[in-house]
Amino acid sequence: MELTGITSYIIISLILFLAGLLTVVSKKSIIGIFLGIELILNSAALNFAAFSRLTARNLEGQMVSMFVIVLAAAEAAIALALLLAIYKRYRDINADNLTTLKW
Amino acid sequence: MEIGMRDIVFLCVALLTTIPCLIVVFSRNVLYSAFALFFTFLGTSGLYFFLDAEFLAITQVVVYIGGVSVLLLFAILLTKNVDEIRKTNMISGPRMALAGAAALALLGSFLYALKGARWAMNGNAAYPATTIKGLGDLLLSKYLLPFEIVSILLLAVLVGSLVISRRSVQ
Amino acid sequence: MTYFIKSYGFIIVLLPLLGAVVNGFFGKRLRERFGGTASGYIASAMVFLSFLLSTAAFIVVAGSHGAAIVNHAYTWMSLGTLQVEIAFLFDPLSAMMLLIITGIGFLIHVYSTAYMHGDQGISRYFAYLNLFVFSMLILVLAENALLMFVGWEGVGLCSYLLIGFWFQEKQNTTAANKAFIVNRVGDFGFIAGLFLLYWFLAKAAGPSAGTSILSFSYLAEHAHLLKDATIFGASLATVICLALFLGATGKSAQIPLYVWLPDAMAGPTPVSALIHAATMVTAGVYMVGRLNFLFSMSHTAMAVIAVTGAGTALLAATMGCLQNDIKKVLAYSTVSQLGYMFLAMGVGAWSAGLFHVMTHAFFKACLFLGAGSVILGMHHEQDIRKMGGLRKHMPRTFATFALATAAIMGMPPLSGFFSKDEILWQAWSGEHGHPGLWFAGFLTAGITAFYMARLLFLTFFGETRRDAHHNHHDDHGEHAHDRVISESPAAITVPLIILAGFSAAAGLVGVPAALGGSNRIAEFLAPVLGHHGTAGTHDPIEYVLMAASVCAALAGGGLAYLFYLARPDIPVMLAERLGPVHRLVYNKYYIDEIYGALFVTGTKILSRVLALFDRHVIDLLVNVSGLALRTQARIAGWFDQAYVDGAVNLVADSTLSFGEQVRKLQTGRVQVYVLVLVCMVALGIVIRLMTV
Amino acid sequence: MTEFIHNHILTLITFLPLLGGAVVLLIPRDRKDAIRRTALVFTLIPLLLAGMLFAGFNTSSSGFTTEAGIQFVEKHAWIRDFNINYFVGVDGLSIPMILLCALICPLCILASWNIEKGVKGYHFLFLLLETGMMGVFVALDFFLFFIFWEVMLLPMYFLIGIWGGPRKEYAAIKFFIYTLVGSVLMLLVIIYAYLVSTPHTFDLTELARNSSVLGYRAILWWGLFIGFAIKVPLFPFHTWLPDAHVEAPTAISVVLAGILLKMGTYGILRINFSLLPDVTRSMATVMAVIGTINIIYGALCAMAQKDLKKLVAYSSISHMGYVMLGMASFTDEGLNGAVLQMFNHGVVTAMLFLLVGVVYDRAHHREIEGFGGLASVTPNYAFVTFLAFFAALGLPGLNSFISEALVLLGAFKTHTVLAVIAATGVIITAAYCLWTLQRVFLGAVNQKYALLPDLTGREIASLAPLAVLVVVLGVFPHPVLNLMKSTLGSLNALVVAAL
Repeated sequence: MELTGITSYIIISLILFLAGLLTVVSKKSIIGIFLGIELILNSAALNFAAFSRLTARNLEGQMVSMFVIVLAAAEAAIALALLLAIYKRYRDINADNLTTLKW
Repeated sequence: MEIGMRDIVFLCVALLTTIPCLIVVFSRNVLYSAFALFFTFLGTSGLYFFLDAEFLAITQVVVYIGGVSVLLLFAILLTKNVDEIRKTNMISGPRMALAGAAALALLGSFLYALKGARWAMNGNAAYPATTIKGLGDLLLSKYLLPFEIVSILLLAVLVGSLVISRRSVQ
Repeated sequence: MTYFIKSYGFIIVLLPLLGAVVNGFFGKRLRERFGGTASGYIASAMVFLSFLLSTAAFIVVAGSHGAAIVNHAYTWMSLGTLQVEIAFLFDPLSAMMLLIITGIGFLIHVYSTAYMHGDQGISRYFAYLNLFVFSMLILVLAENALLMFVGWEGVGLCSYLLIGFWFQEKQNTTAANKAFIVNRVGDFGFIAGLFLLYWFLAKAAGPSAGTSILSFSYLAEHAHLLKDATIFGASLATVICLALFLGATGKSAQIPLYVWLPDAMAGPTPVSALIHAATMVTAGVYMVGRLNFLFSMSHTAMAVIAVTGAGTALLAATMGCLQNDIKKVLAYSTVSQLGYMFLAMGVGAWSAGLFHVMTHAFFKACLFLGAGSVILGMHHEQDIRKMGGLRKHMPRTFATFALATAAIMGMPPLSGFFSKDEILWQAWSGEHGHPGLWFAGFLTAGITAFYMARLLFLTFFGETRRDAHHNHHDDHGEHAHDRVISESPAAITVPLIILAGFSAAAGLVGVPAALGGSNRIAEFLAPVLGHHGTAGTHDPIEYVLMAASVCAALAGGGLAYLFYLARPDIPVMLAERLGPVHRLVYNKYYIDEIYGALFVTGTKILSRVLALFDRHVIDLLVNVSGLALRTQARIAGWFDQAYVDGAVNLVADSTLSFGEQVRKLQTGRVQVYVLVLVCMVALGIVIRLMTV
Repeated sequence: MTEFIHNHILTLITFLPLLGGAVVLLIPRDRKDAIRRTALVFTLIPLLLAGMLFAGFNTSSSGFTTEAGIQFVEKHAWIRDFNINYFVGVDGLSIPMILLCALICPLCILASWNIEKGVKGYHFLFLLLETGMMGVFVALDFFLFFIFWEVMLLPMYFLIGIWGGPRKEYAAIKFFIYTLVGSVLMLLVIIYAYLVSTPHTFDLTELARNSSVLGYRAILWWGLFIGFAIKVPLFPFHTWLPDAHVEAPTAISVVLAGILLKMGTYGILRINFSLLPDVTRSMATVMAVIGTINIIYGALCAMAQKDLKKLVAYSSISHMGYVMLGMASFTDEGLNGAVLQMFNHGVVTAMLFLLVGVVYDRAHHREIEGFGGLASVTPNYAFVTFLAFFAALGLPGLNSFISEALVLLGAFKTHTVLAVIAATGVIITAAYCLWTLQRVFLGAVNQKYALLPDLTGREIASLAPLAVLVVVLGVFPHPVLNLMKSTLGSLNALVVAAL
C-alpha cells in the first residue's frame, strides 16, 4: 500500500470530517460551530480533489472542490455578518440561548 | 514498503493537517481553536500540492488563510467580551458523550467499510499536465453556467453581508 | 253557474285571503292614506263578495239534487300511493256551512268595524279575521281529509292570534297559548286517526298510484274495508274514530279538552262570537258529520261520543250557572250546546246535530254580539253583578238579546226549540239512543234556561248596580261610572237585529214531521248524511218529550226569575248553605288547576329533568368512553368539571399534554438537532454494515 | 361560453367560492366593504348556477346507482395510481342539498355584514367552507367525498374558534373532536371498501353496484352510521350541537344547522343505503327508535332552555329526528318526506338562527326571559319570527308541515307505534314554540328594549327569500318534491329489495 494513495487521503478527510462534526456539536459559541462547518467543508473538498486525481484522473473533481471553496467563502462572509448582528442584538453568541425561533 | 522523501513530507503535511484539527475540537478557548484551524487550512493546502492541484492549493491559501481565518479572528475579537464563551467553549455531560460515541461509531464504520473498498480506477486516462489551463477551459465551457451563478452568488453575498451588518449597526 | 263553481269555486276561499294579505301587509299604509276604517271596509267587502258567491254555490248545490261538485285547483302532493289534491267540495253539507260562515262572518265583520273602531291594531285585527274566514272555508270546503286538516289548523292559528290580539296583557297571551296547545293535543288525535286510516287503506285497498286515498269520496267508498280490521287487539274502526274524536274534542271544546274555550274569551268580543261560538268550535261536529260513514262503523266510538257530549253539556251548564263574567257565561253555554251537538252525533242523528250547529250559530252569535254591545255600552265592564237595568238604556240590544235567549232556552217556535227537540227526541228514540242520554239532555235544557235567564235578568232588568263593586274595576284603567250608558251605533245593532231574526226563524227549516213540517234540512243534507230518524212516524212520546223540555225550560227560567229578580236573597243563602258544593262549582270543579298541575307542570318538570340529563348524564357517557385517556390527564381539580364536559375535554387535554411533551424535543438548539441527526446517521450506517 | 358553463357547472359551483376566497385574500384588510361585497358576489354566482342546474335537471333520472341516473357528470383521473377520480355529478338526492347550500350561503354573508373582527379571514374561511360543503354534495368518489368532508371541517373549526362567543375554544374543540371521530370511522370504511373491491376503486356508483363484495357488513354499517350520526346529530351523540351553536357567530350557526346537519343524513342515504342496503333494511327499527327519541327528547330539552339559541339548537335535534324516522320507514312517503324535511328544516332553522342573530345584535344577549313585548316594538321582526316558529311547529300551509306529514304517513305504514309516539312531538313542539314567542314578543313592553330598532333592509334581504320559500313550498311543494321523487324511489326500491 502506497502512503500517498487514496486511502490516506480518505482517512485524513475522515478525521477532518469527524473533527468538524464533533466541533459543530460540542461548541457553545456560534463561532465554534462555524469552525466545525469549515472543517467539514474542507474535508469534502479534499476528498473530491483526491478522487479526482487518484481514481478518475481528470479535473472534474477539482472543479467541484473549487466550487466548494468558493461557497465556503461566501458562507463564511454571511455567517460572520449574521454573527455580528446577533451579537449586537443579544450581546450573546451562545447557541443554546438563541432559541427565539423555537416557536 | 519503501519510504521515500515524498512520503516523509506527506506524513508531515498530513500531521500538520490532522493534529490542529483535534485542537480545534478539544480546545476550550475559541481563539486557540481558530489558530489551530489556520494550520489545518495550511496543511490541506499542502495536500493539494501532493495531488497535483496547484490552483486549488493557491486558492485554499488565498481564500481560507487570507480570508476566512482573518474574518474568524476578527469575529472573535469583536465578540471578545463574552468571556464565558472564550474560556470554556465546550459543552459537557451526556450530550458530549453521545456525540463522542456517535463519532467513534462513525469512525469505526468508515474504517471498516474502507477495509474492503475497491475503487473504480479510470486507469488509462492521462492526468493533464497543467491543471490550471484545464480548469480554465472547463470553467468557460462545461461549467460556464455554474461559474456565472457562483459569481452572482458572490455578488449577493457581498451585498447581503453589507446589508446585514449595516442594519445591525442601527 | 255549475260550471263556474266547478272551475272557479276556489275564488270563494281566496277572497278573504286577499283581504287578509292586503290588510296584513298594507294595513299601515291604508290607515295613513284612508284612515282607520278602510281596513274594516276592505275586509267586510271581501267576505261579502265571498258570501254572494257562496249563495250562488248554495243555489247550485240545492239545484243539483245532492250531486257533489268538486273544484280541483291543483295537486298538492303526489308520491307513490299518496295523492293529495287542493280541491273544494260543494255538497249540501258544505254549502250550508258556507252560508253560515260567510253570512255570519260578514255580519260580524260589519259589527267589528264599529266595535274595534279606534283600536291601534285594527288592520291587524281584520287581517286575522279574514284569515280566519279563509281557513274556515278551507276546512268546510276541503275535498280530502288532509286539506281539511290545513283548515283545521288554520282556524286554530287564527283563534290563537285573535285570543291574544291584545297581546300586551300577559293573561290574554297565556289564554291564546292554552287554546293552541290544547287544540294541538286534539290535532295529534286527528292526524293519528287520519294516518292510521291512510295506512290501512293504502295496504288493504291496494290503490293504484294517483288515487286520492284521503278524499272523502274515496273514504266513503272504501270505509267498509275497515269492518273486521283490528289493531293492538282493538277494532281499527274504533281506534280511528276515537282518535279523530279526540281531534273534535279539542276543536269543539268537549271533555276532556274543553278548558281552553272559557279562557279564549280574552279575545275581542266579535271574535268570540264568530270563532268561539258560531263557526270554528263547530268544526268538530262538522268533521264527525263529514265522516259519518266512518263513525257509524263503530258502536263503541258512537257511545263514547254520545256520553262525552251529554256529559259536557251537563257539566258546562252547571259551571255556567255561577259565572259572573258575561262572556264566560256565554262561553260555558257554548261548551254545553256543543255537547248537545255531539250528543246528537253520538246517537247517529247527524242532521239534527248539524241543524243545531246552524241554529246555535245564529243565536249564540247574536248573544255574543249583544254581550259585546253591552260591554261597549258599559265601557268595557264585563261583570254582570255590576250591570242591571240596561233594558232602558239599550233597547235594541235588549230586544235582540232577549229573543236570542229565548231561542237558546228552547221556547217554541224559535229556532232553538226545533233543533234541541230534534236532538232530544233522537237521543230517546234513535238507534244508538238511550233514555239516560235523553235525561241528561233534558236536565241540561232546564239548567240552560236557568243560567241564560239569570244572565238576561241580571244584565237588563232591575236597577243599575254599577257602583256596587266600584272598588275593583275590570276595565282598561278608567272609571266606568263616570260615563253614560248609551245604545250602540247602527253598525252594531243592525247585525244584531238580523241575527235575532234568524235566531227566531231559522228553526222553521227543520220543523219535524210530528208538528206538521217536513224537516227540510234533514232532507237537504240527506245526500251526505243519509236518511235517519223517524220521518213520517208519529210517536206520541215525541209530543210528551217536547212538552217536558218546554216545561223544563220554563221551570229554569222561572227559577231564575225567583232567584235574581223576585228574591235576590235566596241565591246568597243557598251559597252559604251549600258552601263546599258552591265553591266547587264556582271554581269550575278545579279542573283547570288539576290540568295545570298534571300536564303543564308535569311537562315542564320532565323537560327540566331531561335537559339536566342531557347536560350531565349523556356527557358522562361520553366521558366513560374516554376513561382510559383520562388517567393520563393529570389535572386533579379538573375532575369536577369532567362530569359535565366529558371526554371531549379529555381527548383534547391528553392530546395537548402529549404535544407538550413532544414539544420539548424542539429545543430550538441547533446543535441538538445536529446531534440527533448524526446519531441517527451513525446508527443507520452501523446497522447497515452489520446486516450486510 | 354557455357550453363551458354547462359542461363544468358543478365544478364551477364548487370552486368559485374558493376562487372568491383567493380574491378576498388579495384585497387589503382595511377595505372591509369591498371584502364583503366580493364574498357576496362569489356566493351569488353559485346561486345563479344552482338555478341553472335546477332548470336543467332532468327530474326523471333514477339516481346514482345507475350510470344514467347521474347528471352533469364530470370525471377526470386525479391520482391514477390509486384509481382516484375527480368524479362529480348530481342526482335527485343531492340537488336539493346543493340548492339549499347555494341559497343559504349568500344570506349568511349578508348576515355577517356587521362582523368587524378579521373580516378578511372570516370571509376567506367562509368561502372555503362553502366549497367544502358543495363538494360533499357533488362528490361521487368516496375519496373525494372524504376530502371535501374534511375541508369543510377545518374552516368551521376556525370560524367557531375565532369569531365565536365566550366559550368558543371549548365549543370549537368539542365540535372538531366529535366530527373527527366520525371522520376516522368513515375513513376506515373507505379504505376497507377500496381494498376489497376489484379493481380497487373509490367510485361510489361502482361500489354501490358491486356492494356484495363488502364483508363485515354490520360493522361497516355501524362505522358509517356513527360517523354520520354524530353529524346529524342523533341522540347520544348530540351534545356538541348546543355548545357549538351557542358559541358560533350567527351566520355560522345558520350554516351549521342549515347545511352541515344535513350532511349526516345525506351521508346515510348516499352511502349506508346504497352500499349496505341489506343491513340498512335490518336496522330499520333501530333507526326509527333513534329518530323518535330525537323528536321527543329534543323537543322536551328545547322547552327547558333559557337561551334562545340553545332552544333553536335543540329544536334542530328534534326536527332532524323526523328525517331519521322518515328514512327508517322505507316507504316512498317517508323517504321523500325525510329529504324534503332536510330541505325545509334547512330553510326554517336558517331563518330562526338569523332571527336570533338579529335580536342578539341589538340586545347583546339571548335570554328568553330577558325580553318581552317585542311585538309592539318591532312588528316586522315579530311577524317574521312568528312565521318561522309556526313553520317550525309544523303549521299546515307552511313548508315543514308537508315534510313532517309525509314522514309520519310513511312511518305509520311501518312503525305504527313509534309514529304515534313521534306524533305527540307536535304537541310539545307547539308548546315550546308558543311559550317562547309569548315570553319574547308578547306581554307588556320591556322598557329596556322599548326603542329597539326594527329589521333593517339588509336583514330583510337575508330573511325574505327564506320566508317566501317557507310559504311557497307549503302550498306548492312540487318544485322540490319532483326533483327527488324518482331518485328516492329507486333508492328505496334498492333497500326494500335487499331483504
